[in-house]
Order: sequence, then structure tokens, then C-alpha cells
Amino acid sequence: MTIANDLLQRIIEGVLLAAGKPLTVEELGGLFEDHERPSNDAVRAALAAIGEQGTGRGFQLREVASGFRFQVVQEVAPWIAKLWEEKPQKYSRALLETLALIAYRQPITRGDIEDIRGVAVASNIIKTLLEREWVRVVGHKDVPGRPAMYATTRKFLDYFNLQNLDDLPTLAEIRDLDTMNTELALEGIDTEMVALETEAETPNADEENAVAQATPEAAEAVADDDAAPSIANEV
Amino acid sequence: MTIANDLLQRIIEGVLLAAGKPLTVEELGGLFEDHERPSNDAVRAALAAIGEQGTGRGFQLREVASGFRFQVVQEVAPWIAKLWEEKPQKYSRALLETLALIAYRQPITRGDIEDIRGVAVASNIIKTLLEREWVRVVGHKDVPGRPAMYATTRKFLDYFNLQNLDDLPTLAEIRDLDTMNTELALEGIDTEMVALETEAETPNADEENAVAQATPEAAEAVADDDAAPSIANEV
Amino acid sequence: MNSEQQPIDPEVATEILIPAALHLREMRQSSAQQGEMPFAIVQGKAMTELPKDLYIPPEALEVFLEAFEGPLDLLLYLIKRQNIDILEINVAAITEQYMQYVNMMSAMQFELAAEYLLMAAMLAEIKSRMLLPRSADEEEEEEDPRAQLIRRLQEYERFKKAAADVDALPRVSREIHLVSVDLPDLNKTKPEPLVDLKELMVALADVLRRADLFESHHVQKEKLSTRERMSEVLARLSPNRFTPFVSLFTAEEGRLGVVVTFLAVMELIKEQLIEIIQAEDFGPIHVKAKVA
Repeated sequence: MTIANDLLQRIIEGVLLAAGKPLTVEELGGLFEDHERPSNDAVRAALAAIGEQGTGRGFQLREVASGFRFQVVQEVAPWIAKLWEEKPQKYSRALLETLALIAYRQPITRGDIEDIRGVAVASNIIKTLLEREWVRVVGHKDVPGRPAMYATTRKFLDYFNLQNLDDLPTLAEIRDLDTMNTELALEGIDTEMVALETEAETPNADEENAVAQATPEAAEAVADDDAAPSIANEV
Repeated sequence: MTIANDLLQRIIEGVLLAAGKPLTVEELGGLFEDHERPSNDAVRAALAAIGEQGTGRGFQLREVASGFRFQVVQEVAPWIAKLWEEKPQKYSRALLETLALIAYRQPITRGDIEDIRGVAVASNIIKTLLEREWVRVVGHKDVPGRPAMYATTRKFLDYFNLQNLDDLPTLAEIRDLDTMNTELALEGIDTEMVALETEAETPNADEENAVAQATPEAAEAVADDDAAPSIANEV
Repeated sequence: MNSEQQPIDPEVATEILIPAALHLREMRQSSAQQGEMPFAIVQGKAMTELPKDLYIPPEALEVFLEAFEGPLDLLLYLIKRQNIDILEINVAAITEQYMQYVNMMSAMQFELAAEYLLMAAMLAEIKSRMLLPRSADEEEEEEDPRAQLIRRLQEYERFKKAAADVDALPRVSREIHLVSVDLPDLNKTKPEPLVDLKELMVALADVLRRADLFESHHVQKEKLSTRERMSEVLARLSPNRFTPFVSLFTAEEGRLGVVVTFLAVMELIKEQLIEIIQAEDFGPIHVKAKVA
């Protein structure tokens, strides 16, 4: 007497799920004792029935070269991928500084960045920023070696949710370290020194804030005023 | 807008099949982007629906200590055993007794285990239990030598198909010592002394029963406590 | 005893080897005399020394010993064999039996675990105390050793049972089989590091402080839109061809946009990044990148 059909289906379904590899019709049949062994046709019929039950579910029975196996449906792939998503690493301080300088001083060459940071900029930092499409080469400076000049991209603005570079905090705001004390403390920066600096710079900072919050008309005027000094500026 | 119910079911089903480990309602919810994230209730409802769909099939949804997982129905186990040449591992009585003492009496030191078993506990038993992550050190007893105190983990509960410690088989009760008094009296031992002893022992016995019969909430709390230190162990 | 794999099936030990050992013990008991204790009666002659061809090989006795998880387990076995309740144990009789096992083991020169000898000593003490009359003082001071033994036996028995219960629980890869399926194509990509704007600002504050650039008023007052436009203009220019100056301006940007572009071009000229050319008076102005 062979095994009842519904039990046969449960066994095949369970075995295929437990096996961790595809199994052929013969291998499935071989799991049964001789007296209860179902015919290959019975195994095939059970497999067909299981296949039908799987319709519209999160997994399906598939026949591959080496037999039958359950597979999760492609539709679910994005969520499974999230299951094993690696934790994003953090960028180095050197990369963040380089990115900040490109944002605020663009167009800027690597040499300029090195001058300001006081240390060489590793090639992989520039490469990473280019690959991420946060910066791009906008030209080459007409000096010996013709160094590339870097600028930020639209993608950079989008990532940081900015309309344009003017939306970046002004340097004065950056200097208004009250809001950033926490972060700085976390970064292990001497808070005492920062406090002193804040005090000394406060009047200036207010002036800058006023500029940043100016009406469009005022901004225009300021832009005019700015023209000469900014052209004179050399880093 | 959150995700449609039938898609949610397919996703949860597919993810649980793919995960290879139990997942909690929160972990399942965390796989979704914020804008499509279903409520925990929606996830629970989907899990309930999946559980019902599985009735009469070769596999079933089961909640264990670390969350939900799919497992093959036990009925199919004999045929799965034929898939593999190796027999499932057997554990020695020494290991099982040690494990049982840790499970029912946690937190417990090796010395306490030895007192009850009447023999030394081999180091490799503790090592095996720690390596399997069935037990972990939860602290050190404040006595000379500061011996480690052991407790079971979620992994232990998962392995034995349990949701919490409350699901463990009930510990046999120590029989009424009044009977013992009679017997002792027959042998000419002072019953008054034994009676005193009985009083002293009863609260202990009750306390143990209380642990074994703890409410699900209490047992869950114990399981929750497991989580953080077990992470600390890994470090 | 191996923690991973029990080398001896306790059933074999209890069903076959222990009765064999007990047979040996009974033979010994039946001829027990004061003084010398013969091990066996062979052809009517009491053997006081172990014969070389002992019918229970030492390995079997070792198996027998290994079948027990210590002295409490052995005592429990002896009690169960007599079909009596722990609460009813006759310490004298149990001690007698226990001693016989221990003596047999030591005669076979097994290295008996210290726990067995300790238990032997404890049993002997209990037995002697049961026989001796005790003063009321003593009784009040000390716990009855028999009650203590019974409690230990009961406690051990609970956990012996609990261990068997745990062993009987369905467990993964015996009764419980976890599922494993093929995965769809996951198209996995490494996630990009996340950056918070604040992080960027902190980095900038840091580098500017180091470079003393906070002191530079130029940096402070500079409009970033000008620098942004500089980048944009530069990106549109080529060193190989002239671009009409007017094409850099878009009317839709309004006056502010025109001003910003103009400032950007001035700055680019100042930094010698672009060339500006006017072939004839009032002719069209062209710009080109100096080097690209």
C-alpha cells in the first residue's frame, strides 16, 4: 500500500524545504520504504499539485537542472536584500573636509585643498567623491601640471536636500558653534578653545547672520558689495 | 501609503523563508522603507494569515523566542532523516543535566550545579554549552573566587522550539516532607526537628515552582534580558 | 564522559552489564564471611582474588560505572531497583549495597571519582549515627543527616527527570527542520556611506579653524552662488572654441542671475581660468577656457 496523496504532498513539500538543495523525482521516491514507495508518476503528480498551491505566494516550486527546489519569488528580492544589507561605513574626516572645501571654495584644485588642510589629499578620496558623483572636474587650471579643478554637482545638492549652494550654512553659521558644540565634543575637540573663539567672534557672527537672512533685494545689494573683495580673494 | 495586504503577505512569507533565522515583528517591519512601512499590527495580521494558509501543508509558521520562523511539520521528520546519512547528535546525560539545571535554576554557578549533581562538572560541558550559545555568563557571584553565573539564551529556546522559559516541561515537585516525617519517626528520629526543617524548606520549593510556572510576561522579560548581554558576549 | 557524544548507551549498561555486576555481587554476598570477602565462588571455591579470566571484563565494569552520573545517581539506581520510595530508604541496607559497588570498583583498581568515596564516607557516618543514641542537644544543633541525604536525592532526581524532559523536547535537526529555499536574484549593492550635513559642517569648521581661515573676511563674505556659477560657467567652456559671452546669460534667471554670472566670469578671469576676447570694437565678446 502506498502512502496517501495528501501525506505524500506534505512529505515532498517538507523534504524539499528541508533539503537545502534540489531533489529529483527519483531521489524523492527513494526516501520511502519499499512497501510505501510511491510511483514516479505519483511523485510528479504531487509536485504538480504543490506547484499549483504555490501560486500567488511568496515562494514557488521550480524545476532546475538537478531537480525540484523552492525559490522565493523575484518580487520579494528587494526586501530580502534589505535583510542582509551591510551597514554603511562612515566616510573619513579627511574625505568630509575635502568635500566641504570643494563645496565652499569651488572650483578648487587638489593643491588648493592640500594648502588649506595642510596635508596631502589621498587619491582615493577624490576618486570616491567622483564615483559618488558628488564632485566633478569642471576644468583645468592654467598652471604647470594643469591640475583639475573640482566643483560640486546637482547630485551633491540633492543628497543634502539643497536648492543651491547658497542654502549651505554660511561660514558664520558654522562658526556659531553653539549648535555644534555637542558634535564637536563628540569628535573630541577641545571645547574650551571653541568657547573662547565663539566669544571673540560673536559680533561678527551676528552680522553674517543678518546677511544670510536678508531679503532678495538686500541680497542683490550684498552681492554687488561682495564683488570686489571676492575677486581679490586668493586662498 | 503602506503596502497592499497581499503583497505584504508575500513579502513576509518570502523573507521568512529566505532568512534562515527567526525574525521579530519589528525586524520584519524594519525591512520596509519608511513611507511604505506597515504597522506592527498589520505585520501581525499578515503573519496570522500566513499561519492559516499553512494549515495541512508540509511546513508551518512557528513563533519561537527570537521571532517567527518557518519549519517543516514534525510529521515529515522521519523522511527528512533519510535525506541525511548522519544521525542527529545525541547529548550526554551530564550535558543534559547541566543544561537542565541552568535552564530551571538560572542564574546558577558551576559550584551550585556540582552540589546538586553530586559530581564535578567537566569543563568541556560548559565550553560546549557556551560554544553552542545555549548558555551565557550573566554575571559573577559575589563570593570568594567570583564564580560565573550561567543563564540560558534565546538560541537555547529557539533550538528546543520554545517561545519562553515558561514553555519548559514543569519541574517535578519535591514531595511533601510530612510524609518524610512519618517515615523518619518510624525510624526513631525526632519529628520536631524535621518539622522545623520542613518549614525552612518550603519557601525554597515554592520559589522554584514560581520560576517554572512564571507568567508569560515574566518569562518574556527574562528572554528580553537575554538580548543585550548576549550581544555583549559576542564582543 | 564526553559531553558531545555519549560513548556508552546507558541502556546497555543497565540492562546487561549491571545485572552482570549484580550477579557478581550476589555471589559474593552469598559467601560473605567475616574477614576476607571472596569475589566469586568458582566451582564451589571462594575466590578472594580476581581471576585473570574474569567474566565481567574490567571494561564492562568501567562501562557500568560510566552509566551513572555520580554517587547520587548510583544511589537512586539502588533505591529504584528495590522498588522503594526515596522517602522510605533504609540507610543501612543502601549503604551496604553502595559499599559493595565501591569496594568492587576499588578492587578492580579503578580510579573512582572522589565523589564516590566521599559519599561512601557520608553513608557510613549516617549509618553509624542511626545506630547510636543521641542526646537532645545534638539533635537540636545538627540537621538529621538522613533527611539531608533524602533531600539531595530528591533534588537530584528532579533534575535527572528535567534533563530527560529537555532531551525529549522536539529540537532543531531532529524533529524540527528549518526551511531553506533558493533566493531570487538579489542584485545586491554595497550601501554608500551616509553623510549628515552637520557632519560636513563640523568637518569644515575644523579645517577652517586649523587653516585660520575664519580670520579671512573674504571667505566670510563670499557668496557661494558666485562660486557655484563659476563652476557652471567653467564646465560649459572649452579651450578649443570660443563661446559667445552672451550665451552664458539666461534671461529667465532675472537680474540677480545675470549679476551672479557676471561676477563668476570676472572671478574666473581674475583667477586666470578663462580668456575673454573681443575681436573688434563693439563686436561680439567670446570666452574660452584657458586650459581644459
